[in-house]
Amino acid sequence: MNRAFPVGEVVLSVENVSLAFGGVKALQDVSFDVREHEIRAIIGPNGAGKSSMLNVINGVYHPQQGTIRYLGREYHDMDSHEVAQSGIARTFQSLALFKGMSVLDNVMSGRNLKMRSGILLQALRIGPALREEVEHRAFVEGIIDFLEIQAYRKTPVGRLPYGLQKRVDLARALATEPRVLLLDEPMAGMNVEEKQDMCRFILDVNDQFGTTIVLIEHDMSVVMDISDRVVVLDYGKKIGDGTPDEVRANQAVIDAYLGVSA
Amino acid sequence: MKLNMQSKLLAAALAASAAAVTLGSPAAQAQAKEQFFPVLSYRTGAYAPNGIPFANGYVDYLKLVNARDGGINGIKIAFEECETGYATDRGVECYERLKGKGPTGATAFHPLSTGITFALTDKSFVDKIPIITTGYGRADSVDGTVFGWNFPLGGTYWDAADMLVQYVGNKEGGLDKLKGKKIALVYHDSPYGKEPIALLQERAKMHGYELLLLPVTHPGVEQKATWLQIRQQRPDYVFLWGWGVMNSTSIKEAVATGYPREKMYGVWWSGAEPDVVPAGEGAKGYNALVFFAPAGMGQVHKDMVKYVYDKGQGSGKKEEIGEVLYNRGLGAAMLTVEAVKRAQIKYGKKPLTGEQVRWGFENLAIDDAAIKKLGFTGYMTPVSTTCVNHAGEAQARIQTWDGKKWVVQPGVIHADNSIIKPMIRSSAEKYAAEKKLPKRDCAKEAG
Amino acid sequence: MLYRENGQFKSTYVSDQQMLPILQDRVLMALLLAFAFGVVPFVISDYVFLSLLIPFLILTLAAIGLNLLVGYCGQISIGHAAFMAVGAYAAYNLALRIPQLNFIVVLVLAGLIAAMVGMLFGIPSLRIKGLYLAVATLAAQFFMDWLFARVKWFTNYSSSGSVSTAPIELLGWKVDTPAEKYVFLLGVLVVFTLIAKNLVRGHIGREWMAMRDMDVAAEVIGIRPVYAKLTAFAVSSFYVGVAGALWGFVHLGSWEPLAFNLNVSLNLLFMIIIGGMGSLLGSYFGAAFIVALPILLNQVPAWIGVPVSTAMASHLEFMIFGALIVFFLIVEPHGLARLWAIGKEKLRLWPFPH
Amino acid sequence: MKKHWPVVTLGTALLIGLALPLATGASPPGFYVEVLLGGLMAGVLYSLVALGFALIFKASGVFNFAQGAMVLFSALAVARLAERMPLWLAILCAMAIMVVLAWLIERLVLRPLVNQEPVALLMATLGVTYFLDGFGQTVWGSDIYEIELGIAKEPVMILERVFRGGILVNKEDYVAAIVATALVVSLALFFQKTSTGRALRAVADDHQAAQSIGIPLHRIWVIVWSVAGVVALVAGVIWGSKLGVQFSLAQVALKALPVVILGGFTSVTGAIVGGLIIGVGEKMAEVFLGPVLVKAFDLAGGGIENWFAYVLALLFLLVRPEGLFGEKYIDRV
Repeated sequence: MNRAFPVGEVVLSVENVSLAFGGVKALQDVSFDVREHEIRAIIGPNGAGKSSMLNVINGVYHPQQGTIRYLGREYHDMDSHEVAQSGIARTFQSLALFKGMSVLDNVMSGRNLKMRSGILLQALRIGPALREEVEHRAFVEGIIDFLEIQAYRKTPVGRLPYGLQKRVDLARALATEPRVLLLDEPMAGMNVEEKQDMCRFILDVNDQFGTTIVLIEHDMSVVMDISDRVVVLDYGKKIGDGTPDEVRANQAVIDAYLGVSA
Repeated sequence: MKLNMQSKLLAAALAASAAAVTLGSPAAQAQAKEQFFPVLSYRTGAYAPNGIPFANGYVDYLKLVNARDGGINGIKIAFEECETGYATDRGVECYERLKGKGPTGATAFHPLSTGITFALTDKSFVDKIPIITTGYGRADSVDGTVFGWNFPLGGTYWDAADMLVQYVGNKEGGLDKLKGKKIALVYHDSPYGKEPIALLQERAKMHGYELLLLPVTHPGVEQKATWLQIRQQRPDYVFLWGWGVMNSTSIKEAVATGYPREKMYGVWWSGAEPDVVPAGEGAKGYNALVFFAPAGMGQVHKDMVKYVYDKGQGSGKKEEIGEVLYNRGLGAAMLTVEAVKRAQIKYGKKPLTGEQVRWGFENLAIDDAAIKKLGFTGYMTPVSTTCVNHAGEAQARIQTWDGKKWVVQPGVIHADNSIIKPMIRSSAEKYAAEKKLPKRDCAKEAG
Repeated sequence: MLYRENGQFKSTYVSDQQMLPILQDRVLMALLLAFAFGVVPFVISDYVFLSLLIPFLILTLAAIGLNLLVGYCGQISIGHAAFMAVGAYAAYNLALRIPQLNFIVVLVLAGLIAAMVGMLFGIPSLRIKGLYLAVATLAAQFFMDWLFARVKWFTNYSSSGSVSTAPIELLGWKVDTPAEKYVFLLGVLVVFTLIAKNLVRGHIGREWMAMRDMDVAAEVIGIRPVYAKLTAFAVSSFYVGVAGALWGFVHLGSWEPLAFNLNVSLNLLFMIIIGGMGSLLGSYFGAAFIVALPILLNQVPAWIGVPVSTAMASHLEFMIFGALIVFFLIVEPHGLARLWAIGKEKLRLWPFPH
Repeated sequence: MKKHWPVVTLGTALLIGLALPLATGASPPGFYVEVLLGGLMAGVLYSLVALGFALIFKASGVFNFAQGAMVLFSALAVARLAERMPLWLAILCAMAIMVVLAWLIERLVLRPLVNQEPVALLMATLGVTYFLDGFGQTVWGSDIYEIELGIAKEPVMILERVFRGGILVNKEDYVAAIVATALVVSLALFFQKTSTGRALRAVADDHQAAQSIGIPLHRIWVIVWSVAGVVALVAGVIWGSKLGVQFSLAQVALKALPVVILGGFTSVTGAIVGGLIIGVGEKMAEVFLGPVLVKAFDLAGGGIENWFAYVLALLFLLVRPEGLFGEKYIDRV
């Protein structure tokens, strides 16, 4: 297949990461890497440690062992806002939108990273502060159009149906102009056409902005269709890694996972 | 239906605020020939136990004057109560609400809280309404040339502190004997409690006793540590400057830490029934200043029963008539009524403005004969004021609790003006400077 | 049919982002201001000024301050009167020790000092949330009460511990009569409301709300919790500090530490609960409500001929406050402001509800 | 890997501070012991109120600001009823009243607010506080009232041989301490041993789960609030007999807040230990540290016990947010 941004060098690699809460081992010595512009999936049954993996990557959890290497920089306990600054964005499985705010404000909040004007200027809303608001509004409108949620701009997100909220979540992440985008079960709890829409959006994002995408999903079919490479986790351990076809062929994976659904 | 309820509520709220704006225009008052007495009281909150009897006494006397004498020389007394809860901002609100009422506005205010007195003092210069503080308020306001509208009748806290020092000095056999002695001041941590400190320090310099300052935080139920310190320091005397529940607590803690009650001396606000009764037997031997004789039934009380209580008009319980704080309220009201009478001589028998009543307050001359006529014999000492001296001669006595009732000790104590006067001067000057106030020329006003 | 926005299309983002996008609202606001500045000062009695409007204006300012912290940033505080006290005493000492200072400057400086103290006590919010933070703010309350009662310097060694101030003066204008005070305060309040409005619709405001709604997600999209929370504490304390200074100088004229005790903090909290958390308009409603209710309770019964004893009235006040708090939390957590909004929605559709 | 050092440093600092007066000879040992006892007495009462907090928080996740108001209300009830009937009967009636109160609160306040975020519930209890303050004074009056437990108030000297000047104690305090301790112990047992206690703990851990395994949530809440009410009653009676029953009781009870912070919201043990620490700490601070500060900074009197507890709690929060015995929680996304 020919794509605008062919898969390139490794941008992000997870090396021997282990994470535990008290006694519970969420991740054990997991390693894998992510290449520029690719769509990378992490799959596994519930409780396999998928979400924990994302939380480690973007600094919500700090692993006891192991490091994350991103654009050559190594870190293992960077705070999530620093991670965000370095260009990694993410969406959430259980919706984590700002319920009290309108769709527009939710997406705008994704631009905070890029906003510089000081508190005094904002207080008076003059010069740079005002200009900033307008510029970023323009950018955000772009994303809103891209995700086809124009109609709901001023609606409080709380009032939107689930599927749309997922889209707003994605919009907010895109607003940070991420280099790597982490998606935590973007299609969980969606009906068929909502899922198709979401797949389309994911592919478009990857295609138009060249954003590298790491997504968690337990819906096998979807994953296999859209992702370039797949990591399989089970009980916190990596049991498979490779192209969809390789993973399908992997016996351990079949036992642990496919066997269940098949 | 829920929404419906909500909109109702909204409507209510709006109506409320609307109503709030329309009210308060004093024009709406009945314009009868009456003299309006505002009553700032607190019948709720931490200080209610002391606030209630005082308010009852004050209100009852006004009722009595109406019922017995048909008002002040025919001018009926109208009054309205306002709850301050002993809080300054509430007091100010009450003041603003009541100052304009009645045909001629408020006669005079009894803030019944030193904190409120401070706030009202500033306003008095604009509103020209006397602020009467019978035995409380700011000590320096004796100076009528600066504090044109304050009348700390009966004595200030500097007087009180001075009297106590003198009394214990004589007990020791002369003020000079106080050298090296230790006096602890256990005080309510508010302007009220802090007032006496200045004088006690002054006296300490003179006589060389050590002064121990032990503040008790509002409302004063937490005093364990305070009394542990007293137990450690073992002062020769403890002066108690408490109010409300703090007084009884102090006495209880004194019992608990075994400090002899005989060596405790309270200001006249720490010597009422609610202060000692809760401590039960333990309060026996505790002393306090008193300027009117404490309990008992004088002529005025008999009248009170006859004209007010027997007609079911009383504010409180019959058996509480004559209690210390009740009498305190009675006296406060009486002085105000007398001031109005006095002023009527100059301005005529009609409702008077606060400014006119002030003249009455500045020319009070209540001698023993007058006291007898009022039925207060044995319940107060003569009062005479001038434009310069707004307090009159401060004198009081010591009363002791014998477990059942207050027993007044013989001998009247007079505050030593040679010490207090200069302090008043300088303090008043400071205030005038701070506030950029013009000075009154009493000589000119008299002439 | 009057209240319609049909045909008011927004062609630029600027016009779409303005404070009152609907024409009618702008007109209404203009009229309201004209009335407040041009008419009220000449028709209202002094009593209403002194015991209703002036406290209302000042407390609204304080309520806005608290609302920025609690309503917008989601950090609860039950010790905000402490920062009012800081503002008041800071202003007192500035005015006392640098007499030539213009009162406006004094106000701003006092606010800044309060802001600093506020940030100091805001630091715990970086580690703790909700209830824990509430108790932490109580520490501020009691410590400040104590500090101003004890350290003599703050009260200029006044023997009674109570301080009093001269009438304020601005460039020759002596703000003395109730009407003047009202106008001055109204001016201050309008300016501060505008600033608050700008902040909450700017990106700092979005950071605060993000913190409030979902702090983890907020950090994940790059919002720095330290910055968001501390600015919230700072701005909030600044507002409250200025309000405190005004409360002391314009309303009380002389005060003691008790004037800023725990009850004041709780009242501020009630204002924003009843008025509406996260709504500037709500701060106005709440303040109006809390100021008016006790006075009404004291006077209404007398008018309608069922006199209630003063004690009863104040007990009633306690009960009604309490009941209302619970009522609002249950029925309408967004307070009067929300009810107002609902009313407006209805009006918008009137007379065709569908 | 958990960082203990801040707690340790804070703890040692406290201990040193505690030892200092003796070490420096600033106080005679006898007096020191008296202060210590005084602190413990106060502490026991704080523990009692704090216990009410902990109970309710554990079972219903509500931070009950109204605990103080409940203390006042119950004490008023006892005092006024005792004027018409024997004390024991008055206390029983008051208990009944507190149970009814608990039921009403559950019905009218908690149930409608179930699953609201904690802060909303805290504010609701603020509302309850105000209501109770007003209601209590309306029903029972706002004067000072007596609760006469018939314990001698005159103090007695003990251990004169051991310490010079002996140690002053009064019976009342001891009875108070004993009653309080008894209550505390029995409650602890109630929690650990009885089935209701276990149910309570289950509810505390997870409401939905508790309901799903058939624990009647609402009844549990009523029970807890009743228990808290009774605890408040005991505290109120003891306190009332010491200080006289009066409006300002409610304010003393505020001290329980720093106590629960120190001990950890959910922990019964925490409430007790925290109470004692605060009690001793503030009395020691007031008596020994206070005068020093006054001299050092020329303050207008001490009175540091008013904030000491809160600032201590604050410091503690910074080093150990979950309190001494509370459980830690982790955010999930």
